[in-house]
Amino acid sequence: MSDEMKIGAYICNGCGLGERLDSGQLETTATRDGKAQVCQQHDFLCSEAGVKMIQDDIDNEGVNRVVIAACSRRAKTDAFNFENVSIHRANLREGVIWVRPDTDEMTETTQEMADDYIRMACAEAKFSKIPEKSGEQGINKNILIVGGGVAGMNAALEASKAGYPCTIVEKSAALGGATAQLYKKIPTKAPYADPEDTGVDEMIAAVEADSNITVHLNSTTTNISGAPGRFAADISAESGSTETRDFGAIVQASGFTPYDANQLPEFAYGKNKDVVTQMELEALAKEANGGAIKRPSDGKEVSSVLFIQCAGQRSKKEGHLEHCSGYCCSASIKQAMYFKDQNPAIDTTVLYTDLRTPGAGGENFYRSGQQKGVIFTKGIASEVVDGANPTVKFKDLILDEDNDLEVDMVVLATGMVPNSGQPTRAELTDMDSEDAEAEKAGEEVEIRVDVESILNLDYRQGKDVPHMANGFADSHFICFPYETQRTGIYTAGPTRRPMDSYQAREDAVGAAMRAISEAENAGLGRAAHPRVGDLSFPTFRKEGCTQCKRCTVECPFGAINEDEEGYPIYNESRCRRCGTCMGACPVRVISFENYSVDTVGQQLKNVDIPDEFDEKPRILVLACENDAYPALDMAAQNRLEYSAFARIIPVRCLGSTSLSWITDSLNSGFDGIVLMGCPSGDNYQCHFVKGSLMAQERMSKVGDTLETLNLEKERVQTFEISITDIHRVPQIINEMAETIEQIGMSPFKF
Amino acid sequence: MSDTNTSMVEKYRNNFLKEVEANVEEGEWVKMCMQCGVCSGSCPLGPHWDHPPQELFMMIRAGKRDEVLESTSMWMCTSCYNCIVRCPRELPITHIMHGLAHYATRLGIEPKNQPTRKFAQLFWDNLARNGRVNELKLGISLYFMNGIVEGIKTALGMAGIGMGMVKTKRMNPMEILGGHTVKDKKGFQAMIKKAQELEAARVDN
Amino acid sequence: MSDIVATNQTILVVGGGISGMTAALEAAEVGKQVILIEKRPFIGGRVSQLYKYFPKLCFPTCGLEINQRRMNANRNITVLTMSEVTNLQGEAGNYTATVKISPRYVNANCTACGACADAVEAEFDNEFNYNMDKHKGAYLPYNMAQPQRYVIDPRMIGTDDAQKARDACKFDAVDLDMQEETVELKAGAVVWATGWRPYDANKIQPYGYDRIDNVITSVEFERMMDPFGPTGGKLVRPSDGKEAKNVAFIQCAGSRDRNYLKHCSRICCMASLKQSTYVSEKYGDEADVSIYYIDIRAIDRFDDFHQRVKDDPNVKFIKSKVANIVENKENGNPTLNGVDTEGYNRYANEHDLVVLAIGMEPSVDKDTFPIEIKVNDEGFIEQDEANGGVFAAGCSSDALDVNRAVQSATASALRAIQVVNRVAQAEG
Amino acid sequence: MATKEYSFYPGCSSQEGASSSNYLKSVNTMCEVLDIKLNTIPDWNCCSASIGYCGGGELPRLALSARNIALSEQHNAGQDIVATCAACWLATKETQERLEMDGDLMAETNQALSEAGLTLKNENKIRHMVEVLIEDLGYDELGKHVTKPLEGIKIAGYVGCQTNRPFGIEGESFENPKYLDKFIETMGAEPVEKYDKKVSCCGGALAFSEPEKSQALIKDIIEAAYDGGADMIVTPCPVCQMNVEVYQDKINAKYGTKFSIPVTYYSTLMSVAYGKSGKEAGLDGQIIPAKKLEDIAGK
Repeated sequence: MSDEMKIGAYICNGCGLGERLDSGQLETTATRDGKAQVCQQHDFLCSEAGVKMIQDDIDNEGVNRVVIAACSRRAKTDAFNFENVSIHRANLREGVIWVRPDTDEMTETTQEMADDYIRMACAEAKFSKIPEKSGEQGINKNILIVGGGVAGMNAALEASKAGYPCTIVEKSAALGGATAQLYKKIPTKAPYADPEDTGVDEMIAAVEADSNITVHLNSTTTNISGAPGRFAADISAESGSTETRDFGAIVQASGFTPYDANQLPEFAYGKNKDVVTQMELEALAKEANGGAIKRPSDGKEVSSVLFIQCAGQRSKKEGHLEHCSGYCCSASIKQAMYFKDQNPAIDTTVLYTDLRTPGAGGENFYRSGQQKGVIFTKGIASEVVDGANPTVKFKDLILDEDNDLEVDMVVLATGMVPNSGQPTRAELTDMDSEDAEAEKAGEEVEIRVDVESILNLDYRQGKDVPHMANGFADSHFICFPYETQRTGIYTAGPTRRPMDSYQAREDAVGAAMRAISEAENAGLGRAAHPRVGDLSFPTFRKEGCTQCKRCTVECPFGAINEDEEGYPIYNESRCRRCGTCMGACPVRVISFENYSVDTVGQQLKNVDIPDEFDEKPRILVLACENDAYPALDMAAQNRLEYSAFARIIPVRCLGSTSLSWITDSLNSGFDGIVLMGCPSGDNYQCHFVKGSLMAQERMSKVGDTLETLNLEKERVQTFEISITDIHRVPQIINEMAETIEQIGMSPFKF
Repeated sequence: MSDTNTSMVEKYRNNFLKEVEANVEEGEWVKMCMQCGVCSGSCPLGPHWDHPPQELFMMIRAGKRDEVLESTSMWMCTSCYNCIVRCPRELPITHIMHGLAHYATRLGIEPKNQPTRKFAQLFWDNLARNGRVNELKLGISLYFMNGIVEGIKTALGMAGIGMGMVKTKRMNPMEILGGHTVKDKKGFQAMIKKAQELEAARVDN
Repeated sequence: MSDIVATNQTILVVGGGISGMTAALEAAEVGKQVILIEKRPFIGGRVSQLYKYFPKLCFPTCGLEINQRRMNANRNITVLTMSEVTNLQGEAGNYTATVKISPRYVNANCTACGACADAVEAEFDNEFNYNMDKHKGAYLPYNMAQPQRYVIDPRMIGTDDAQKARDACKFDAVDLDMQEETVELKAGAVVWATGWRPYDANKIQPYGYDRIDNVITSVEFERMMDPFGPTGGKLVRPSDGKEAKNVAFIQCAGSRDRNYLKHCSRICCMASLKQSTYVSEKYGDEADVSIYYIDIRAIDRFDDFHQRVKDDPNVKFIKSKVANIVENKENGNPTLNGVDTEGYNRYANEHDLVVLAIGMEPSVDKDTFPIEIKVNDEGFIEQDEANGGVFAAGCSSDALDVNRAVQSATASALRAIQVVNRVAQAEG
Repeated sequence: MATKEYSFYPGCSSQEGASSSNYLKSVNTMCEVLDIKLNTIPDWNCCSASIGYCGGGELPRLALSARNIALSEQHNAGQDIVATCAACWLATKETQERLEMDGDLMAETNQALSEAGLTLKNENKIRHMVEVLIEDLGYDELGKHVTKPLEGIKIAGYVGCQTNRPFGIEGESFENPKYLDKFIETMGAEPVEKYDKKVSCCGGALAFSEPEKSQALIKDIIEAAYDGGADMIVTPCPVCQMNVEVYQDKINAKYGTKFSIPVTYYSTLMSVAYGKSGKEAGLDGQIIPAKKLEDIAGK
């Protein structure tokens, strides 16, 4: 791309812009203040003719910075979509005429708004470069899969079918994981009436037969460094040998550990041999292999069995699991059928509080269980009394009475504990531990926790993927269930969410898809979700860097490592391009080619600040482009008005807000500043997980700045905005305008 | 306690559900109930049930044999079929109620003084005799089912209605002398007898 | 439309809801050519009609904004709205789809300035709000509708209003002569993501949805919370606009019932738990919510949310399938009759408003699939070799919540990619 | 239309001098007008209604209806069996279904039948008179014969239980069937809108054994009719007709109400609308006279 910058400004007169605004004036502003070398008007800029006019200038006039003075950057993107140039939108429609009344006395302020947006767009253009891929990594189609259970195996098989070579690293001596320990599995096909073969042997055979799949048994990943497109994993065998392999992306299918039933003494587990867990019953069923199931204590053929659902689950009790493992109801029905199918005379009772068999298959399977004579009792077990035969004491919730039942065997439906590795440093700081204290103090601490790491990531922020509630590997959970906080690493199966064998298989297919996608895109230097395709990436001016580590600590994605001197290493393909590091940097050395302290800083500096006595305050609004900015657009769509004194600048994430923007704007005479980010906290809505949270923390310190300038603290306010706050956003701006009216104009106008 | 009853207790020990499945009309449906309670809520005589259908089903599963069979509940059934059409599991609840009542009767442990039980028995005897119901005889025997004194009271109480019916020719006093029957009484009764034998046979083995 | 390029390396995605969008994006973002067919005038599907998601209580349009931006930025995706697949033939690696495209009467010139809507008088039932209100004859389906382009309601064609709409447009975007067209598209693989529809509440006769004003469905309740919805975001009851503070939720309305839908629709329990928070959101401590249920199916991590709602003193849980609803003719209150089966307690409870947690049924009727495909009794597509290169995504495969639908869609994208990659290899 | 023939099962209560003999009367009149020929099943027996269960077990009860069906097959070969009494229809139809689904039951039943020298093929349709009117003739046909439209009469269509559940009339809902209202309209009268006791139970056979309980139900049924502004109630079921009509005095005595609302059969209604005399319409069978109908019939 030629370094010689040429700005072309194109002013649209459609959608009422022509009627409401003095386009001649706008043109002057663009060329005089905005330094646009080329400037043209059009009555219908997004039309074929309008677009062609621009394309011609790009082709013939060498325009490479295109300023579109028309509608919002969210509108007409299909039309204003030019290659090899940077595009900058001055939002005159949603940003100006749609939010201002069409009256004569308002024309002046409305025009001022429009002029400013043109200056701002030109300023942004002036300070942006056209991003190009760095070539830090090429395409590496190899997928690393950690865990050789059905999820891991299926991820490998499906990725391989699409032409991507896979390497499975399995800790144990054999493939198959938990499913291999099952006698049968919950049915997966209509009519969902009987247990099905697990099919695990066929799967293992398929994996072994697939030349595209390499399997490492008795092995773990002892170190994973690098980034998507160039991961380097040390695969170490028990024997001691270690080999290092390169991968494009990673699927983590490390499964679960059955809940330790020894924590349930009330159910006589460990005391009475005939009280077993579901997993242990699977072993007995396998042994019986269709014959009569014999109980552990005396090998007597079981003639009556009771299943206690939610054993140690759905409970806040110390040592219990708070979550529901989801699959246990169906698993108990399946296991009751082990008995019924062999001998219908065997009494099988399932003691439950809510029978959870959702979906089409689930309800059919429940009915099938009843059909086969499994008895379902809504009740809560309080105790299992030890004895020749265990006796279950329970409250029957339907008959509303205490009851007990002596049976040959009791099965505890205990839940799943995810194998999700070690907590991250960030998680540690939320915990009360020595490490936490040290971590807060910013010391170098080796994380000492009794959990073994699974991935052993060589990441500044920790060795494993961050966790969500109940220790499951993090994900956005609803819209983007596979997105973890570690780019290029996707979790599948029970490590992500409790699920049965079949769901885990299916889950793995999606994870494989994401891994493939990331391997491909990283190779092309493209960002992953949510800024898919963005080629820009952060760089820093080493001479300016003070090695303060704020960026490495605050990056929501653990993208940044440190070299031995403590300088940041960015690992571009781990980066999601949110700019939180840029906002974190106290010395402003971090920038993206098309998004930097200047691209925004120069915009606000180019806002025309009227003299104090003109009584025309200026309000700077920094709005998250993902939620707040769309909300502002939609307010405009509905013609909700807000103050003509507001100047809105979209930011990638409020987390990218540099304190310098605040101080600069205050110094240059802005009267108020409104920051709009996404809701934070457990139910955070920030697409960059904690960008908005970081911003809030930083802004809490702005108070000092204001004091030194002795300005009122009301002049800077931060708000959590959802995309649906369409009525609220104009209100917030107007309230700031009123506040300024009360406390008066800023004295800093020169 | 009748012999059948003792032998049944013997035969099924504590497994009342199996007993019901084997011996009660539509009894094999009991296990399909998911305790939603829509039947209990749908019954027009609901408030008068000690144990509504869904609870009876749970009690059967819980082996509460005597409580169920001696209960007056199923005798509250008016055969309105609300429960059947609303049951999400399509249990023929009305028939199961009838079946339980009948089974209790056969075992001789039904609530002896339950009025509907008496009426139902009278009704059956009445039709079984002649093949057709003789409303007058049925009515009269009904009034006197609780003994002479009660009977006269009831009869007097109902007299008004009786007269109305007679006036409108919807009740014929002469029927007391015989009234409607089927012609082939012999064949009819033989048929009933056979049916009863066959059914008894089912239970006994 | 003849300019649509489709080969047997193209992936055809049928349905533009969250599942279809996800599948399309996943495939397109690894460089595959995708054609997305959507029946409605906009993409986004059912989630665009939801107020909040469980369990985070965040807003569906938030994720939708990202997905729509991804779609707009991606040149590998062609979106055909107001289109339906009427026929599909062939086998994996070589399908031909017949697609019927209904006229929108608005072309690409549209700038969404809204002049046409201002010009017309005519109003029509608003499908987006389940016909609880009306939209203009020229309309944008909802604030974030993509493509951001107005629609002329076909019912307005031939009227003066239609002319007014055309005359009002400065950009010749309104084209009243637009005709329905049918195109044939090649495809190597098909992702079937036609989603679900709410079960017809009229069929649940004991609950009198067709007879009692203040008995509504959960999807309608969802629309009431939208500030731009039929009630302007007010939680009021249809009969008299009275604030609905005492609200009953009836679970399994149409689900788990041999008279209606045999299956469990999975989402309804969580939906009602979520909607119970709406009542608190509006009326705080005056909220008085009753949830009538058979089993609360808040599986896996959702159970945390269930516990949280359970801890709310203003929410009661009654284990009971409500027997029937009758209207109190004096005050319009629906009275629920039934038995709480936990210890046999008979009730006749009056509420301001009753919300039927309506079941989820597949949008496409069992026997009307345009191609031979394995469908179960419930009408959901089973995973089966016999389906060849057609892969179900989201709620066409089972009753799923959003995150499971997205998971399923992501998987289906990979399966489709496997097919077109095989084709590519074969063709060298 | 050509004459329609059916094998007719009148049932005990329709017999001469029995509680719904007036029903039979009006049915015969109605059928005459509509050119429907009813061939009574010779020597039919009681169906045991739904109250025979105490003495009679499953099989004996099935045998009862089986005998009627067998006799019909023998004497009215090929004809649909039509009943006017809800209980008769229900018991017979149920029997037919159960025997159709359960081969063993069928075998046992035939064993029992053979004692009466009968065998059952179980191939005929079992129908309610109302079905015949709606499905075989249709509302238009029913309307054609109206000579004296029942103008100015508001009528509560009380469907009751067993004509409606579990089988009901094709296309009608269990909770809110509309056919009676349509009959009423077709006859030129006005149906009560939203009559929400339409399908409530009157206590059926329990009217005898549990009078207090059933009369409480009947009270609600009548009250709702009055609330709807009804001049009279019309029903397709003899048990409903009897229960709702004859206990009004007792209910008045107990609850201090002033009920006196006539309860007639749809067939009575139609016979009058078809211009027949009160006697032919069975109006003389009313314990609470249906004045408005009598007036029209008298004109």
